Amino acid sequence: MKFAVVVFPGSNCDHDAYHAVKHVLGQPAEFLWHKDTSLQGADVVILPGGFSYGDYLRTGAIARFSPVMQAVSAFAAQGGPVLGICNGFQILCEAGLLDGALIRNQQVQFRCAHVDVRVEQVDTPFTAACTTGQVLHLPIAHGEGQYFAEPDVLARLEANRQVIFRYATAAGEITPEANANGSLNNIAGVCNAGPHPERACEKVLGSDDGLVLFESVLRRLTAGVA
Amino acid sequence: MPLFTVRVFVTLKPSVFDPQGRTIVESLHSLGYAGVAHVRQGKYFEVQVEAADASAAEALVRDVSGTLLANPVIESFRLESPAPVA
Amino acid sequence: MPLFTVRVFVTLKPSVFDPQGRTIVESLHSLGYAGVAHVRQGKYFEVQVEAADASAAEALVRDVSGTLLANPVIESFRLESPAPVA
Amino acid sequence: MPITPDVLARHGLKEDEYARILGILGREPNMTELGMFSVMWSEHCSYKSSRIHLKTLPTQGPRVLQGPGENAGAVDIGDGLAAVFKIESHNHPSFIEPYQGAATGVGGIIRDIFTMGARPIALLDSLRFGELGKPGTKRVVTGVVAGIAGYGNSIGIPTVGGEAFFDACYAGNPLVNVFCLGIAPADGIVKGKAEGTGNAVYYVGASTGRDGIHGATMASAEFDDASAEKRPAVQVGDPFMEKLLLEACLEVLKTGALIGLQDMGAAGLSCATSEMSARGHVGMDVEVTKVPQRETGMTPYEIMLSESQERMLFVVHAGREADVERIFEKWDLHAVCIGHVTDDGLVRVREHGVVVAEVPARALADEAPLYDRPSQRPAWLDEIQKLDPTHFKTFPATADVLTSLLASPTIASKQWIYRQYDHMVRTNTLCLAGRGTPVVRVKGTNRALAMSVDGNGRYGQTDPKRGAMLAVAEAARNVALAGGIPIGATNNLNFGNPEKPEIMWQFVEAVAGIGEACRAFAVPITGGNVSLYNETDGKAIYPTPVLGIVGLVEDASTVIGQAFPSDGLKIVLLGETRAELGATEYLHRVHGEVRGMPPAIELGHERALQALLPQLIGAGLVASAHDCSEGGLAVALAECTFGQPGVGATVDVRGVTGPAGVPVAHATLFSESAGRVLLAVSPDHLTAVLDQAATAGVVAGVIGTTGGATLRIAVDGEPVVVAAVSELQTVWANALEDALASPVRG
Ligand SMILES: Nc1ncnc2c1ncn2[C@@H]1O[C@H](COP(=O)(O)OP(=O)(O)O)[C@@H](O)[C@H]1O
Ligand SMILES: [Mg+2]
Repeated sequence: MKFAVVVFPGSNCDHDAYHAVKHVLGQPAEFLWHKDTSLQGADVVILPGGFSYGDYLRTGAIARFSPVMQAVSAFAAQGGPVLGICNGFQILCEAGLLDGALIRNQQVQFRCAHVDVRVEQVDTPFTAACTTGQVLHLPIAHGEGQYFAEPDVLARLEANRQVIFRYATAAGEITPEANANGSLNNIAGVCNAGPHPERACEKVLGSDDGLVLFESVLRRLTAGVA
Repeated sequence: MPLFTVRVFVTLKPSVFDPQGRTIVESLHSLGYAGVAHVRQGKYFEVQVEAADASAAEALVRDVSGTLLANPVIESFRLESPAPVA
Repeated sequence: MPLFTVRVFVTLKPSVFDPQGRTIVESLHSLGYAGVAHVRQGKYFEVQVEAADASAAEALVRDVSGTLLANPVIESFRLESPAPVA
Repeated sequence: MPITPDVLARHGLKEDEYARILGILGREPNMTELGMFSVMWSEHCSYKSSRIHLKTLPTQGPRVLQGPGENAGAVDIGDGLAAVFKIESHNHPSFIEPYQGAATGVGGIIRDIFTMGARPIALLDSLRFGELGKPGTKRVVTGVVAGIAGYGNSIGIPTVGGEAFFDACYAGNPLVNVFCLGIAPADGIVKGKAEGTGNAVYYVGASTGRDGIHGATMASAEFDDASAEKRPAVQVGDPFMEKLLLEACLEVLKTGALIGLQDMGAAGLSCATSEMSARGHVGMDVEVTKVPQRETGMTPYEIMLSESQERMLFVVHAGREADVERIFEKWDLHAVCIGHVTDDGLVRVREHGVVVAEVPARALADEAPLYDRPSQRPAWLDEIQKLDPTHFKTFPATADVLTSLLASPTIASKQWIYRQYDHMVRTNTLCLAGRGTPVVRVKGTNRALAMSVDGNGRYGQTDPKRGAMLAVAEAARNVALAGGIPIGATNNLNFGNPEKPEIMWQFVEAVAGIGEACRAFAVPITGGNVSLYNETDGKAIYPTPVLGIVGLVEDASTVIGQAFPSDGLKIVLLGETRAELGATEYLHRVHGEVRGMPPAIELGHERALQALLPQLIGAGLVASAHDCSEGGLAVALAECTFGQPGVGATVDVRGVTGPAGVPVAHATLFSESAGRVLLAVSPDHLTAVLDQAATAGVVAGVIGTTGGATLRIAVDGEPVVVAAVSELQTVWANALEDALASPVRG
């Protein structure tokens, strides 16, 4: 199973995603350059976290025009699994591959902390190994992580069961206090995701709850369901 | 080709909550500026373009604004008419 | 007291480097917008204030802009005349 | 333009310094040359007041790969790797424009690390602010923290820890010291050196503007009202540019095409050309019109003095230019050949081929006047070293004192700060912010590096030498608490105006203290930074040496935190408590005084502790470890109970007697006696721990047991604190946040 991690100018979690896939999960992984026009046979594409183009203007705004994004869009259109982590999530929203947008955190400041997220859907490639309602302890690190979509879009996402993670308490309750950044409906990930699972793949780093996302996609793809 | 400056204002749509604006109002209140009722923060760009004439300049900047400067999911934008650069 | 809206533009002083503007121009060039010569990014605020009249509103917003909206060390600001809120 | 006394004054040059320039050149300098001398001979670049004293510091050791003199120091950490680290201040700019001042400070120290060929993997920030309740402080605190976050987070280097200390003396002159650590191949350390006549000189990175001209001279002058006019010197950081520069530089270094490289920080191109030439005993011939410029009409003077950020100078092997250009083009960056290396030792600057400046490189870089400035022990010192019963006002109940100390911004949780910092990026952070001494693992090995930055200005004020020794001891102790053996140190010396003999005395004493402690601990100083003229309206900050120490943890899996992890553990106190209330947080917070002698330091004991802790921790005998610093034993105990979830403790300690009238409980619990550490030890390991401590000659005693939801402290059997852990934790956790809650600037 070949993972590709896209490197945009300013990406800074590219090595972390690579490390998680290659050294923790033990799967083949390669970097793709933002100017590449082909995915070079990747089975899974990761758009890593960080500050593409410094997040100047808006997070993800410039990176979404990178040449590689055309190939990523085409891959996604054919049902290829694409994991957008943090800045990658923002890029996918800017590119219109996901609905909604990520705006400045409600607290205005950047937030780096471990939070709890509840798994809402398990019939996605990245959550297949989870159980519904399972609570994952994952780091967040973002200044613009507040999920926004217009009411009709939000209703459609909920109706289509496209919300896969919500910020929750450790016990799995969806409360305003547990909402890390003011996201509408506590949304932490729509079919693709906000926190940093790649930083939570080893117990020594505080949590290995993120591993399940990568294991899910592995399981899904090796079972040929992709 | 002549140079024009076009000013672009990007604002969050009314349906989008503006945490920065709210924080500013709160700080102003705590500083004693009770008369400030509401603040919305947006972005402002001065874009200089080379174009055949003012209307071409405006068209170009409108295109650039819609493509890159504003995200239509959350923002809207407005241009001022192009001013020739002396 | 009546409500007024005052628009405020905050820009970096001309001598201050604007990395955001530079990054935007470069990305526009790579998107093929060769005609864009220069971009400076600033901030834009819509401030609603209660004041006895337009000139009081303007004075208040000028004060607020100098105190909080603009950072006088690197930025300058400009107001539009207050518009009464219907 | 004729060089009048007024022109000299504006360049911060004294008459005799100008005479020296005339002597060196054998003629009058032109303005460009005068400008180059002025920035290179500024205190900031030349260390002219400090250099003769810094020479006394110990810099040798078996692990030292690079001592002072380069962009950063380096020590061998095994596995063929080196830790490259340094600390740098950005105090003055951070007062003028807190966000950008702090941000560009972070950018500068990161460049110092990657110019050595190291990949930066961790940042720490050491901050000093005025009192939080006072006007203006909040603006500085929020701006500085946001600026450090803005730069560090964006470039993707975790800010894994730091310290923040609040005292009125920093109100008009905050301290922003940033430490950065990187990892390089031990045989791949690169120097800022030019060599080989004919080799190409490349300018890389951001283009040059008029920003920051005279930044270096600004950092060398006191603040007064006139400094407002120097404000255009503020620079805006561009972390995105620096991220590209970092990646491109590390990629170019792998090709072997580079001979040397240097950051263009303070004194910009003047500094990079002259220092690189001087180190290699060569010269450089550069053409300023080739320098990428972002403003029009810049003069050679401006180009040579500009301090625009995110720029570097490369010396490239002739014939390998294409390798450099190809990689920089890939990263969409400038790499422009602006000249070449010469053999005549001169920095020769041309504009359209015409020579506009020609100065011996060594004159700029190495021949600044060195001052052995007069020093004199301040007359007021005897008075403030006195601490007698009259200095103690009232004695609130011990439990109330504890609560008040936990709410002191200096002691309270720094979560409001570190949650704004990405402290996990790069997935190496083993001890998350707030859980104890910051530790990062070294991927590809079993090892980890512990780091600490420490310094207490009140100790420095009451006894600069002892204060400096205590700073070394605390930083070394902190790395030992994580199981690290201290292997190298860097230091940032923050002082007032050295032209005043009293300040110079403080400086000389502090340097002597650092030297003595480092020698006693066998920890070499591999670099550092001096920040002088930290004064506002003639009033100096407390002498504040900040020590940054790196510790090597042999087995990353043994790292422990500071909080009690579970019930039923024995609490062991290492070290001795004496009634030492001088210069303590207690004395200041409860009695409003900064006076008395700081706690005594026993170098032998500290050294033994630094060896014992890694030995116990490495063997897995200890469940948690925390030191007693500001606030003393009671605060340290309380902090140990603030785990997730909290674990209470029941403790009984033997009382010590302080100045007449001071309750024994206060003297015992709020004394800041140095060299004390609290361990939590499973009963199974207790004998082993006590035996090993005895063998090491470290006093150790069991003072209590962990467990429950309450912190109970008794002194000589008499209960003095009985408080719910959750209540204490709430006070401690919220104090800083409450004081800073609403941001001041949008
Ligand atoms: N300015 C800061 N930046 C980042 N982390 C900080 C800062 N100040 C304190 N911390 C973190 O908060 C915790 C407590 O700091 P401090 O009170 O200085 O503890 P100690 O003196 O016991 O080391 C540590 O983990 C430290 O790294
Ligand atoms: Mg400390």
